[in-house]
Amino acid sequence: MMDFILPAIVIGPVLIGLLSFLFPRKMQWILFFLTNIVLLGAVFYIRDRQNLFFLFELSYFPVNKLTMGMAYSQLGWFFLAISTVATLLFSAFSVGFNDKKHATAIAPLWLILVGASNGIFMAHDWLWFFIVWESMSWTSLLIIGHGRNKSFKAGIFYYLLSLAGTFALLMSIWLIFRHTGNFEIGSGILFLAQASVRAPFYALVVLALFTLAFFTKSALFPFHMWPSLAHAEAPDDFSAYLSGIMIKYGIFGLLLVVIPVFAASPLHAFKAVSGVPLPLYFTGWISAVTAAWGTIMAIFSSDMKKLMAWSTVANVGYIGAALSTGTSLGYAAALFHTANHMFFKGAIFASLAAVKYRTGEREMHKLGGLAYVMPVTFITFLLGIIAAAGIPPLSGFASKWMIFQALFERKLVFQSTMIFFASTGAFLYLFRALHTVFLGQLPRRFAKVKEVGPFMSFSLIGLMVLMLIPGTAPGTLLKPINSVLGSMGFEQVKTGWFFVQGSTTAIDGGITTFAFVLAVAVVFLLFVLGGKKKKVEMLDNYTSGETPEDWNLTEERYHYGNKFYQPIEVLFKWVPLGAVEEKYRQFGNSLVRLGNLIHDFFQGHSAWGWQLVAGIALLIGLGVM
Amino acid sequence: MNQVILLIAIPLLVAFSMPLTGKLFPRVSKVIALLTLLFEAIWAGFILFNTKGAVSVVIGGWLPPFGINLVVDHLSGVVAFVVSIVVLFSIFFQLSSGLSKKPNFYMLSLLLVASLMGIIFTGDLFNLFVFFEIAGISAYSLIASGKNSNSSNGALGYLIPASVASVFYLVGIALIYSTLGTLNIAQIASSFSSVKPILATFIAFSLLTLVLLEFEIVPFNSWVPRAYQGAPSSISAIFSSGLALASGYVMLRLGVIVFNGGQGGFIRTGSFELGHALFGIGVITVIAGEIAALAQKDVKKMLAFSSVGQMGMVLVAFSIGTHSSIYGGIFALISHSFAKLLLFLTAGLIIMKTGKSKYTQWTGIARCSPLFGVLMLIGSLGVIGIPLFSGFWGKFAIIGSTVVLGKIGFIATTLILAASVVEGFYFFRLVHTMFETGEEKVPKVKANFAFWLISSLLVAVIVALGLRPGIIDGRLKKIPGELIGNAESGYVQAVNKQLKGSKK
Amino acid sequence: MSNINGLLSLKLLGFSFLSMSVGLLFMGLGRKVTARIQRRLGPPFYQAFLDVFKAFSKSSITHNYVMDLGIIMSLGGLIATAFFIPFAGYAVLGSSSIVIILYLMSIGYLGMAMGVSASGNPNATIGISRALALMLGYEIPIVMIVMAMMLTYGSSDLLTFATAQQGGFANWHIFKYPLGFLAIEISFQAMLGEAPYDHMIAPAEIASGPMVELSGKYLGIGFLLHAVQLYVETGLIVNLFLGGASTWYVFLLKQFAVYFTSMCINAVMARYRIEQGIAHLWKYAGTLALLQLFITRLGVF
Amino acid sequence: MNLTVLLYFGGFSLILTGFYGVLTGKNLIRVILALGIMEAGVNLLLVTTGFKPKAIPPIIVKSFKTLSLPNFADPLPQALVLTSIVIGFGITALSLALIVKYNEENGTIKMDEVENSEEVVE
Repeated sequence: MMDFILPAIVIGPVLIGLLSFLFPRKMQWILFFLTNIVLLGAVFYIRDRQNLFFLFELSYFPVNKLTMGMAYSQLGWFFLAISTVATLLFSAFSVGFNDKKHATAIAPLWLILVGASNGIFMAHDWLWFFIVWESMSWTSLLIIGHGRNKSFKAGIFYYLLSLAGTFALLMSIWLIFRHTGNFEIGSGILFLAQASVRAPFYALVVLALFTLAFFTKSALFPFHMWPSLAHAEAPDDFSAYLSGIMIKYGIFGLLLVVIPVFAASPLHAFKAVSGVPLPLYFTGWISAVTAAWGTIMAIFSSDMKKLMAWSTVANVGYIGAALSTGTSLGYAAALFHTANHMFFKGAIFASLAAVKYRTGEREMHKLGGLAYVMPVTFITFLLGIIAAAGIPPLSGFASKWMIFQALFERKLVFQSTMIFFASTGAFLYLFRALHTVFLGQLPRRFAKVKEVGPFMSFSLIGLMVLMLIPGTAPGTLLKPINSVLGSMGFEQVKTGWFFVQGSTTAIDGGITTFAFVLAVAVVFLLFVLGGKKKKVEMLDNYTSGETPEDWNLTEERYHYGNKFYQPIEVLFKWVPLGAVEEKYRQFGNSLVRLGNLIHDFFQGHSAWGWQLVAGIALLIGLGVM
Repeated sequence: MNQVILLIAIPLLVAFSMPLTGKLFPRVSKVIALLTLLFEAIWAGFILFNTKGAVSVVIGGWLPPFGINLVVDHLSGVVAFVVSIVVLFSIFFQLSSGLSKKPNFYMLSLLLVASLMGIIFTGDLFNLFVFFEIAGISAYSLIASGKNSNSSNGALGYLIPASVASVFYLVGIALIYSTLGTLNIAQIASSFSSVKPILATFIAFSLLTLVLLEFEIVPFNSWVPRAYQGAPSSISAIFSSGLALASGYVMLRLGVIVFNGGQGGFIRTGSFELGHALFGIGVITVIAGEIAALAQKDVKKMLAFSSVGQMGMVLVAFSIGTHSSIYGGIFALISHSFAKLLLFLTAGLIIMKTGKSKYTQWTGIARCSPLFGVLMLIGSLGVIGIPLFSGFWGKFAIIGSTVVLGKIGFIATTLILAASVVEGFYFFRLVHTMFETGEEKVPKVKANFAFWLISSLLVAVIVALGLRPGIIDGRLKKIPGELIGNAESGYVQAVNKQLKGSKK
Repeated sequence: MSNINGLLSLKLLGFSFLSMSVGLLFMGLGRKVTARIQRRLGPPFYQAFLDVFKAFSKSSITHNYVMDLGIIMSLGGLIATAFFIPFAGYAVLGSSSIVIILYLMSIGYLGMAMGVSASGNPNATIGISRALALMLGYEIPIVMIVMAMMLTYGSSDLLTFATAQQGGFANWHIFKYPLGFLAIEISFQAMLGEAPYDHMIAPAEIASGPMVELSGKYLGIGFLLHAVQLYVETGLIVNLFLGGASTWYVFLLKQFAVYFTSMCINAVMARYRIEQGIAHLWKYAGTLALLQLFITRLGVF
Repeated sequence: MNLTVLLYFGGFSLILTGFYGVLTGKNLIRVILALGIMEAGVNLLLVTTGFKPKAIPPIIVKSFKTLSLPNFADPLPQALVLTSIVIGFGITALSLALIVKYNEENGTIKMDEVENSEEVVE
C-alpha cells in the first residue's frame, strides 16, 4: 500500500529541522520535543502494517529504471520503535538541558538526523539506504563538532572512518547492481547467497565491504577508538543519542545484509568452525576482542564520558559476538541487547549530562558525593550501571544471558570467556564511575548543587522504567523480536512474558525479581528491627574529633578517585593499547607530508618543461603496462 | 542553429570596442560587458534548449576542409551553457564587489568567454588551437591583473608550459594534416584509424599534452596552484569551473570521437592502450590532488588542488568510455563547476573582506556571519559528492563504471574513494574552522545583494541537481549516444552528411 | 512466574535464615580452627551469632541514604543468590542457573561497595577497589571451569551438575576435572578474601577496608553478608565438584570441609601485593582452568 | 637526401633545441627566446606539410582551362603558419610585458630566486 506516512516520518523531521533554523533556540528545542511526540504516535500507528511502502522513480541515465524509497519491514520497525522511544526521552532531557547557559545550536541538525535515522530503518533499497546513511553521517559530524576545536578533532576522526565505510558501501552496492540490475536489498541478498557458491571470492569481497561499512559505524575493532573521542566530545545531551542509537546503525546493517546472506547461502558454501561459517566466526572473534579491548580501556579512563564511550564499544562487541553465532537465539540476543543498551546507555549518558549540567566537570576524580544532592540522577545512574553490568533483575542481565546462551549453543567457549572477561571488567569500571562521581566525599564547591529540573527528571525516570521492565518481563521486548525473527525467516525464541528458554537452561525474570525483592524485604525488616541510627556528617566520624581543616584536609583531598585501578594498569602496561590509534595518526601525518611534497613539486621553479616530459613518459609507461 | 556564431562574435566585438568605450564611459562599458555576458548565458541557453541533435554550421560558406564549421550537439550545448553562466556569475561578482577592476579587465574576460565558446563549438583542430591561445592570452593577463606579488609569477608559470604544450599541439596538427589532409574533427575521426599506429599514438600525445595541461591533470598542471593563488578569486573560479570544464570537454571529444573513432570502451590509438594510460594518470591525479589539498593552509590553493582531484576523477570516467561513465564524468564536471564556483566566490569574498587567506585564520567567521559557513558547507558537500547534493550523482555513476572493471578497476576505485575521504576531511576542516568559537572577536562579514543573488542561485542549482538529477538528465543522457555510435558517432554523421549533401 | 505463591515466600524466608545461620556457624567454627592452628583456644563456635545480635542491638551512625540503600541491597542481593544454590539437591526456586548465580552475586558486592563508598572513608574505597580488581582475577577461571562443565552436560543448571555426580566418589567432578578443581580452589580463596588474597580487608594496611566506617546494625549486616557469602560460595563448590548431597547434614559437612580447607590455607599464608595477586590468579588458576576447558572442548567435538 | 625529409628534420631539431632551452633556462628572457625557437621550428614543420616539389602557387588565373589541383602548392598550411606566427608574436609580446612586471615585483628575472609569497588579497 503506497502511503505517505513513511516519507512523513523521514522528511517531516528534516523539514521541521530546516524550518527551525529560523526560530530562537529555546523554541527549537521545544519543536524538537514535539516532533518526537508526533513521531512516536506515527511509529506506533504503522505497527504491523506489513505492506506499507513508498517508492518513487528517479530519472537517472546509468540505471534503466531507478526506483527507490522506503518500505515497512519488521526489523526496521523494531529499530524505529525503540529508537523513537529513546529519542523522545532524550529530547525531553534536552529541553531541560539547553537553558541559557548550556544551549547549543544543534536542535535543527538533530531533527534532520532523526529523519535520516528513520530513513535508514525503513530503507527499501540500497540507494535510499546509502543516501540517508550518508546524510546521517555528515549531520552527526556537524553536531559532534558543534564549534569546538577539540570536538571537531573527535568528530572528524569519526567522520573519516564513517566516510571510508560509506564509500565501501557505495562500492559494494555497485558490485551487486552489476549482477542484479537493481538496487533492491532483497535481490541483493539473494544474489550474494547464490554467489557464495558460484563465486565465493566475489561474494566475500562484497560482504567484506559491507562489513567494513557497518564496523566503522558500530566501532568494532580496528575502528574501536572513535567513540572514545566522539562520544566524549559531543554535546552532553547528544552523547546519549550517539551512544544509544547511532552506534546501532552498524548492527542494523549487519542484520539487514550480512546475516541474511549467511542464512540464505547453502551450508557448504563456507567452511565452518563449530557450526559457524568461517567469516562469521572471524567476525565473532573481532567482536570478542572489541569487547575485551573496550573494557580494558574503560577501566583506565578517568574521563567519565570517555569511560562510558569505551563501555559502549564493549557492548557493541557483545552484540557483534551474538550476531556472529548465526543462530536465531544469537540474533534475538543481539536485538535484545541492542534495545537494552539503547536504554541503559541512554540513561547513563543522560545522568552524566545532568551531572555535567550542574557541575561542569568531566574528570571523574574531581567530582564525588553527588548522590547526596542529586538523588534522581543517582538512582538513574545506579540502575543504568546495574543493567550495564548485567546484574539481575535489570534488563542488561536478560540480554547478556541470552548472548551467552547463543555462544554456548555453538560451543564457542573461548569467545564466551573473552566476553565474560569483558562483563566482569564492566562491573569494575561501572563501579568506578559510580563511586568517583556519585559517592565518596562531596567536594565543598558542589555542596549547593541541586537536582535537575522537571524535564530532565522526567526523562531520567522514563529511562529507569525502560530498564526495569525488560529485566523483569523480557517478553515485552522478546515478543516483538520474535516477530522480527519470524519475518526474516528465522526460528523464533521460546519466550513468555517473563520466561525465556535458552540453549542450556531457562530463566524467569519474574521469579528472579521476586526472589530479589523478597530477600531485600527480609533484610529491610532486619534493618528496621536493628538499633537506632543517627545521621552524622562524614568528616565527623573518622577524624576523631579533630578539625580536618587543621591538617589541611578537605573533601577533595579525601576523595579516593584518581588512579582507581592502578594495580590493573600496572598489569596491562606491556599491552600496546594505543597502537591502532598511533598507526592512524602516523598515517595521517605521512599523508600531510606527502601532500607538502606534491605541492613542492608544483611550486618548484624551472621544472615546467620537465613536468611535460614526465607526463608524457608516464602516459607511455602506463599505456604499455 | 546558425546563430551559434553570435556566441563567439558578440563578445569579441564588444571586447574589441572596449578600449575605446572604456576610456570614454568607463562605468557604462562595464555594464555593457556584463550585459554581453548575460546575453551569452541567455543565448547559450536558447541554443541548448533548441538542440535536437548534432548540427554542423559552416562559417562563411567555405566547406571543410578549407573552411571552418561549428558543431552544436547536446554536449557542446550543455557545456557552453554552464560555462557562460560561470563566467557571468564570476564577472558579476567581481563587478559588484568593492575591488572592481578597470575596463580592460572586463575586456579580457569577454575575450576569455569568446574563446571558451570557440573551444566548445569549433569543429576544426587548428581553430581549436587558436581559441586555446586566445583563452591563454586573456587568462595570463587576467592572472597578472591580480593585486599581489604572485600574479606575474602565476601568469608566467602558466604561460611558459602552456606555450610549450601548444607547440607540441601544432606538431600534432602538422602531422595530421600531412597524413590525412584535413583538420576537420569529424573528417579526421572517420579516417583516423587508417593512420599508422605509432604515428597515431604520437599525434595523440602531441594533442593531449595541451589538453591535459588545461585540464589540470598531474603532472602537466604545474601552473595550477600559483595561477589560482595569483589570480583574483573570480578568475580562479572561471579557471576551475569554466576553463577546466571546456578542456574536459575537448578531452572527451578528442579521446572518444577522434582517437577512438566513437567506438566506446577504452580509448585506443592503434595498438596503444591510451585509455589505460589516461585511466592510470587520472587515478594518480585524484590521489595527488587530494593529498596536496590536504596539506594546504591557503584556501584558494586548497580549492585549486581539490579541482585537480576532481578533474582526475573525470578523466578516469572519460577514459573508460562507456555510456554511464561518460554520463557520470559530464555530470561530475558540471556539478563541480557550480559547486566550486560557489566555493571560490564565497572564499574570495571572505578573503577580500577580511584579508585572511588561510583557513586557520578563519576561525569564528561563521559564528558572526553563519550564512557564509552554510554556503561553504553546501559547496563542499556538492564537491565531495554527498547524497542530496549535486556531486553525488556524478560520482555515483563514475564509481559504478569503474568498480566493475575487474581487479584494476577495483583497486582504482578504492584509491579514488580513499582520496575522497581525504577530500571530505579537508573540506569539513575548513567549514568547521569557520564555525569554531575563536578567541578574538571577528568582524562581521557583509555582502551585497549581488553576492546573495549569485550564491542563492548556485545553492539552488546544487541542491536541485542533488535532489532530482532528472532535471538535466534529459539532456545529459543523450550525450553518450551522440559520442559513441555503432558505425560512427552522431557528431561525425552530422558533419559528414552536411559535406556530402553540399557536394551533390 | 506461575509458581509464585505464599508457600514459596515462606520457603524463601526459611532459606534466607538458613543461609545466614549456616554462614554464621561456619564463621564461628572458622575462628576456632584458626585459633587452634595458631595454638590458641579461640572463641566459642556460636560467637558469630552473639556478635551479630550485639551489633544489631547497638545504635549506629550513618552518613546518608545511599549507605542504608547499599547495605540493604548487598545482603538482599546475596540472599537472593543463596536462593538459587541447590541445597542438598533441592532448588527452592526450581531454577539454579549458574549464570544467574554468578551475576546475581555481583549485586551483593555492588551494594556493599556502594554502601561503604558512601561512607566517604578512603580506606573503605581502597578496599573496594582492591576487591574489584581481584574479582577480575578470579572470575575468569571460575567461568572457564563452569563452561567446561556446561560443555559436558549441555546445561547450565547447577542441579544438573550435582545430580550427575550421584553414585559414589568416582563420579565426583573433583576427579573428573582435577585441573579445574585446583583452579577453582585457588579462585575460591580469592573469592572469600582469605589469605593470600585478603587485600580487601588487609587490617594492617587499610584498617579493615570496607568495614572501617560500619557500626551497629551496619556492621551486623556486614557480618551477615560474609555469612551468606560463605554459604553461597561453599555451596557452589560442593555442587560443582563434591557431588552435591542428598541429605542436609552431608551437604553441610561438605560445605564445611571446603571452608575448613580455606581456613587452613588462610591461617598459614601471607598476603600478596595486589597486582601480584591478580597476576598469580591469572597465571595459575587461569592457566589450569584454560587447560581444563581446552581438554573438555576437545572431548566435546 | 629528400628535401622534405630535410625540412622535417630541421623543424624537429629546432623544436628540440628550443625545448632544451626551456628546460634548462633560468633567465626568463632566455626561456622566452627558447620558446621563440620552438615556434620557429613548428612553423617550419607546418610549412613543410604543404610543401610539394615543383608546385605552382595556388592562385587561379584566367589562363587555366581546367583545375589541376595536384600541381598546386597546398595553401592551407601557409594560412596556418601565418596564424601561428601572429599568435607566437602575441605571446612573446605578452610574456615580455609580464617579465617586466615580474621584475618590478621581484627585482629579478631569474626564476629560482623567487619564493612564492603567502600574501593574497583577493
